[in-house]
Amino acid sequence: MSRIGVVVCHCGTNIAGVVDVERVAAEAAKLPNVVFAVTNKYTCSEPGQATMKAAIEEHQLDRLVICSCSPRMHEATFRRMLKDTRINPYMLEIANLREQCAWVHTDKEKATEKAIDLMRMAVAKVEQNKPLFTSTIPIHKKCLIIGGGIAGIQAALDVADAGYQVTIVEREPSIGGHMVMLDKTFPTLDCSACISTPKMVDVGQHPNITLMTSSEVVNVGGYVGSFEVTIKQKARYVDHTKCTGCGLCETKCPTKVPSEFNQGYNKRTAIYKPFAQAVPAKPVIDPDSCKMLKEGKCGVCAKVCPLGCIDFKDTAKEYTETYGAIIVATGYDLIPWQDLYGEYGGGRYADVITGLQFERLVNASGPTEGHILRPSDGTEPKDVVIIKCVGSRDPHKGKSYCSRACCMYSAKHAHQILEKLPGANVYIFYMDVRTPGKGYEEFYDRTRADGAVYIRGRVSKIYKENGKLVCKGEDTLLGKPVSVQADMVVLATAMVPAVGVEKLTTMLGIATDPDKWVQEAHPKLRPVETQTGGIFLAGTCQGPKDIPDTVAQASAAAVKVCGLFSKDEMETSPMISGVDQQKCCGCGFCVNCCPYKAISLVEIDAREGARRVKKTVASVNSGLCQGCGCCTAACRTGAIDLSGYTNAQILKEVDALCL
Amino acid sequence: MEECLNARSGAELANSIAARAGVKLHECYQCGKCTAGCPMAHAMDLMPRQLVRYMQLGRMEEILGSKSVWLCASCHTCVERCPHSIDIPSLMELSRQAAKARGRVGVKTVDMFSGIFMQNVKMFGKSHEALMEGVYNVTTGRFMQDMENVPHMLKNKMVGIEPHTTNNPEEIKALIERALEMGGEDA
Amino acid sequence: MKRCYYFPGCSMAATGKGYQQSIDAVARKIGLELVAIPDWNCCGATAAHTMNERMALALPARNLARAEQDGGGMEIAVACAACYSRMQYARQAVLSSPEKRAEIEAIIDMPCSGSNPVISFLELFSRPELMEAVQAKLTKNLNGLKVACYYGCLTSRPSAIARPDDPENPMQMDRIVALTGAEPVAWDFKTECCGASHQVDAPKAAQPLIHRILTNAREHGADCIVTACPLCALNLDMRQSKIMETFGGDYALPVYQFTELLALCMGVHPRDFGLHTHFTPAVGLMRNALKKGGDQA
Amino acid sequence: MSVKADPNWEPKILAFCCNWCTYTGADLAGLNRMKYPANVRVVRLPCSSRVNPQFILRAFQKGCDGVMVCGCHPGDCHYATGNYFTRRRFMLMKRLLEYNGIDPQRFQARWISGSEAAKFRDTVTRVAGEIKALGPNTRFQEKWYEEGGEAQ
Amino acid sequence: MSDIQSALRETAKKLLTEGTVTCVIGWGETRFPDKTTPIFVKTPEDAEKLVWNAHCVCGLAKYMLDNRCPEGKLAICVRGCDSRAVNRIVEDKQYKREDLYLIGLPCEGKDAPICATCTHRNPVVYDVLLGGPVPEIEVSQEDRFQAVTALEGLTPAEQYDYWQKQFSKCIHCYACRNACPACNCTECYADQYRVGWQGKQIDKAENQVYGLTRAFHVGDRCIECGECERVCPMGLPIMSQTRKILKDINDLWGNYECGLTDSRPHILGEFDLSDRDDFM
Repeated sequence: MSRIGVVVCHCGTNIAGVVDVERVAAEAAKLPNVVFAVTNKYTCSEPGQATMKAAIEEHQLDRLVICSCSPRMHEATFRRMLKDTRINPYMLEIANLREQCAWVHTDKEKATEKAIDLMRMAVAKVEQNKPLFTSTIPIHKKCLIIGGGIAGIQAALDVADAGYQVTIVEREPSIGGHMVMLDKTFPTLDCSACISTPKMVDVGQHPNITLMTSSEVVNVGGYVGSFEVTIKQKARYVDHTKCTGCGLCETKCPTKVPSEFNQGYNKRTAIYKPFAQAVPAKPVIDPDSCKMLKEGKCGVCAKVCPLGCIDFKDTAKEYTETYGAIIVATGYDLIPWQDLYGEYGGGRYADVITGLQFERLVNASGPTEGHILRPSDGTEPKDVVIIKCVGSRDPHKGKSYCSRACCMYSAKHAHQILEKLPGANVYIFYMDVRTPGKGYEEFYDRTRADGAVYIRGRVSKIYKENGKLVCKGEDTLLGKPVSVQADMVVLATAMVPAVGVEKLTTMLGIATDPDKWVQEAHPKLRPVETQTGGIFLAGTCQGPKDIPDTVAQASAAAVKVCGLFSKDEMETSPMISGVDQQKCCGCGFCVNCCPYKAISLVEIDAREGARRVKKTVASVNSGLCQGCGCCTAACRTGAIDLSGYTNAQILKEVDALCL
Repeated sequence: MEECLNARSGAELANSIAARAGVKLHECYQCGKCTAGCPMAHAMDLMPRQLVRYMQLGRMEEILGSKSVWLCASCHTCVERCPHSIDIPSLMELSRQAAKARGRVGVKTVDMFSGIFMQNVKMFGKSHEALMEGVYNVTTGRFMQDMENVPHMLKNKMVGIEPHTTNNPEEIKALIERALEMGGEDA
Repeated sequence: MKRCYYFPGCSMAATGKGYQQSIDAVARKIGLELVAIPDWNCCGATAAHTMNERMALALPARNLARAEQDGGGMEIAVACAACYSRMQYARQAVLSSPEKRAEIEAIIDMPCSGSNPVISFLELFSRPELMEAVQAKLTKNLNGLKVACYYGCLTSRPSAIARPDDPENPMQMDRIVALTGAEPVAWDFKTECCGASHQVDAPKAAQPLIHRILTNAREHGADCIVTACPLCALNLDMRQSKIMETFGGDYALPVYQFTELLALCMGVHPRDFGLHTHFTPAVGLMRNALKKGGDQA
Repeated sequence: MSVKADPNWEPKILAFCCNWCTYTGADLAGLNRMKYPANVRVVRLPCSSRVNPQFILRAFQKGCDGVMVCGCHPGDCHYATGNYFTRRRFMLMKRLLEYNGIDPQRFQARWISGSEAAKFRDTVTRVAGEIKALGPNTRFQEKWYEEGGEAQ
Repeated sequence: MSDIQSALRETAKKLLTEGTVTCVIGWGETRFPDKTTPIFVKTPEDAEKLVWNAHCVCGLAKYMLDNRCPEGKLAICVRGCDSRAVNRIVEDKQYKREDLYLIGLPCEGKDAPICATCTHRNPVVYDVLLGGPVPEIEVSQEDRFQAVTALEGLTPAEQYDYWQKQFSKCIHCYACRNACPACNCTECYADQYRVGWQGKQIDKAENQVYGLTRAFHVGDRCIECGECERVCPMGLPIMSQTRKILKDINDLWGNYECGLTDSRPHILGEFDLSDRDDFM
């Protein structure tokens, strides 16, 4: 037999002014198992709480119904109050007599009837309540950052500066990402490498940061506070503990292959650092091109290395470690436009290049030392066409979204061409110019003042005639088909999620949108969190954005991590799903609809008559479950149920309304 | 006088044409890739992009009176490259039929040739290139068009005097008449 | 070895005569049996669809129905790009919904289920078994002859209907022609429109299209054009000299059908498929190329 | 309809509301002192996807005159995807109920966000009006034999 | 048919002799010449008891769930409907396909009304097929949902009247549940009185709640075998409820038939961002 107490709050006149609270209390007293029913002027006040505590003791109550304001207001207050009484804090139900009754109705009779119904529903529900206990999970104060671009770098520095351990996993041999490839950044035109390389050095030297380059995450388990992560570091064939980065090996290596960093415009050696300011500033051997590793002969690097760092027998290593939080900062790649845009030559013309390739051509440390030269013949282009939205805003061939940064970097490219090549002409084909950012519109103005010709229209075809690349478009403002003869064409290609990000998101159990960008928990209010607790995101893995936005997001993610790490352990809500394994038939329908991938099918030992058998049933990971209850409605047997909102509780509530 | 955009008298026709072509007019953001790739745009008075624009605004008058709908070569370059796969050839075709139904013919020779072609098929069940060209030249009064090639063709027996036919040309004639009887879907 | 229905199209009896002869010759050589659809009719290209949608679907659908009646259940290969497109449209319309099918059947007054797939000659010849058969029969070589393969609109677009291997840069014909040792050039106007449908009724507007195509082929070093359609060929060939005059081009590019090149390299005498009847002189280039290439090993 | 042939009859309407959007919206309506008929009783749930379609049947059986399911707008679900499942479930359930003779107005689903207090008020007011016009629900109710069967 | 019957007995005998399976579920004779009954053949000798004739109407797949934790392989004779039932149960993870040996029997229709609208007379899955495939009959969607369409056309009052009359007949015998291959929970909600889903009493309201709940539980997974109606002693048009759900799914998300494979995503276990809101 339960012993229920009901307290009906006047809330001054807020409730009592409309609802006959005494009648509600009197009705409550008539209900079975209700052993105590009173009204109270201000239940939430100190004296109000004291009265309740006394009554709980006096009447040996084991559950409590408070008819007051919205539970969203004081549920937490009353649960805290119950903490030091004989009643479990979850043996409490609140009937909302203020926001959803007294404040919205004027007819006192009807409002009182409704209040009685609400009270009865709460009493019916509380009767089904069971004591629940919060548990705590420890927080391992170590943060994993996946991706070593500017987002990962910024987040790592912020978290490490706050005093927590950080590991950066980067699949390339150096951190730096795309930003370090860029020449200048809009709209201020400061040198990209000059502002990003110092940060890279900071990362390399920070006592709290462990750098894992040439590495990838291969497995993730666990949940917020303690993710078990396995990281695989590819064989580098160079012992970085001994190597001083003298670079002698690179000068002697006989094998030359196109440099990825320079977009294939010049060569690197088989033992190489991707670029001069690489961090770590130590080379690795590319096994796909090294003669020694492929054919078993050469070994020049090993011979010249003064410290004997070269180890051709090096193998991949796996490390498993526990992290309390993860920041995903995997960045972007450019859409493979060659496969999609046959009308732009499909990659047949060397002088039709992407914006990123242009960045290397205009970069003083690039293959042309900053001289803008045509890749085909090394001459200076006179007429340059820039085509925007190649792959963006094109659901037919590419992506439907806007890639956000292109308008600005195209303006920057135009400016750079006009500055570096006097007498050159730049034509920019655009649909809309989008410049929402500080100083962006001004920069666009300046580019037009520099002489860039903006043509509103999309280019339909690029073909070669008389040695020129003819770009056929429409000037939609004139309403006429037009063509521009170009020496070089720069395509502002769409950003797409980094190659292989799907594998990672599946491993992490985080959602992606249809374009495979990582899905944030809420587009406005939780922009750097994912649906999974403890996993945050930063930068372009979430969607196209420019450097300022990326850095801001990275710092925001870092703050989230620091907030999590500021406590030693985390309390988890007990109002989560649980499985009655006796009832569960293992159909797995709940597994499909869980947004947190918190449910899995497991095999348990069971008895079937006299036999011991294996049985497959659902199991809820309490670290991942957020308590939405979607699974419960998918379960036909009612085997999976949500604590605090059980089937029985809700059905009793429904019944109570109608009696 | 500036154009007043409140009048959208052609909206109904435009929407019905768009619906039949399976086009969502609102999707077009006027990038002009259609015009840019259109082989006939240089001869058109209304760019393919503008056709969609006028339809968006519910103004069919300009379209029905245009040459463009008659000049479309149905090469489908526009729709193939359109970011939203807007089926402009169908819009062109249906607009042309709507124009024809209202007695408006932007390019008379095009209309004539189509008529002669179908007359030809109706008569023989198969088309007959030389005969068609001949009748066309007589009808339009352009007696010499393409005539320089005739001797070559005759010499090499690339044109016969006897038109080839199907077994029963009447059958094809009946077929065409049945199709025409059912009428266009547009009233 | 392989049998399929064959829809020649109206041009084949007239201006496309040479194409037809070369097809026959190649088919004989490689043992491909082309069964002409009994009592076929004009597919209505290129005028019908501009006038009336139902008529445009019914005309080719009748051919589909005829093939079905014949009962061979084989694919229908179409040699002309325009006919191919219309037949493909008709088939997809018949398959699209029972209502559409009923409507078409009512017009053509015979059942039509669209059961026989429609394929273009390019698709047919680029199948591995046909490629092998062709390869086996080639005796001569066009070593290094630079050819520009011209596909035109209708074998490439709309891609949902025409189902090309790539709508902007198709390669089927390039691969077939490469068997002869000729060297297909990478050029820009493979699928650009030649304006065939308006060459008669709006020649002023349509002629520049031919000029551009031929100019680009020359720009990319082609010695000749290769097509897979009687209409495309006629257009580029017949009107070439006049257009060259009007626009001041300096190309003189013979136009061949891809089957003509195959026939030639299989040792068929050029007179048997009327190589001498082309408008732009076409025999000389081939003679020189064959001399240079010689017999295939 | 003997039992409920009361001129002062007021319909009882049960609304299942998700905690994060509609319940918040309903609270906001209170904070703004908006007024709406007193017919609706809200059952607070974490998410609209917690609503088992069987609850609806139970509510009708036990005497509710109308039932509503309210949640966040698609895309705004606190739990990311819950309401998409809600949508599918009740798209089917609503059709099944109507097929079995439940008037469409008696079961309604709505997306109402935490800021849409006015929408909550308007929806509740309209639904209450509609159901009042329909009269008491006798369909699916238990104890029909005691009441002498259907009154119609 | 007798050829197939002897082939069936041969196959069963062989399977049992070689120990491939421990039991063969098939049809056997009864006292009545026009009725057969499911039999469980466990010895090679008993294989002779198997029959294959026009009276093999009873669905067999559900019997495999009598023992959900098998110790050996089980053979089942499957017609088109049975094979879909097997897929249903395998898809619902209640039995492993590798624990089953399916003896496929193309079926030209049995002595049951449902067979007239059967669209899968050949088994969709089997390990061995006895006899050649039989031609499938075409059943239009209109015919498939004819009963549903007729009821949809009624007014709410008429619909309710129709259904309440039907449900008044229900005696809560749960035969429909027990025969249905989609009703494969280990413990049915309807037996869980304490939770409060529904009461025990046989009255119209409880019957309606049971009928609709069952329809909703199986409707999106129904394989349209018609067992529910066949076994109902009171003659309730149960399929008119489940087919209503199938029809709606068909209308909303395109062609939908269950049990054709054992790995189709569950329609209520997935969603599409562009699902319709218009019911709201």
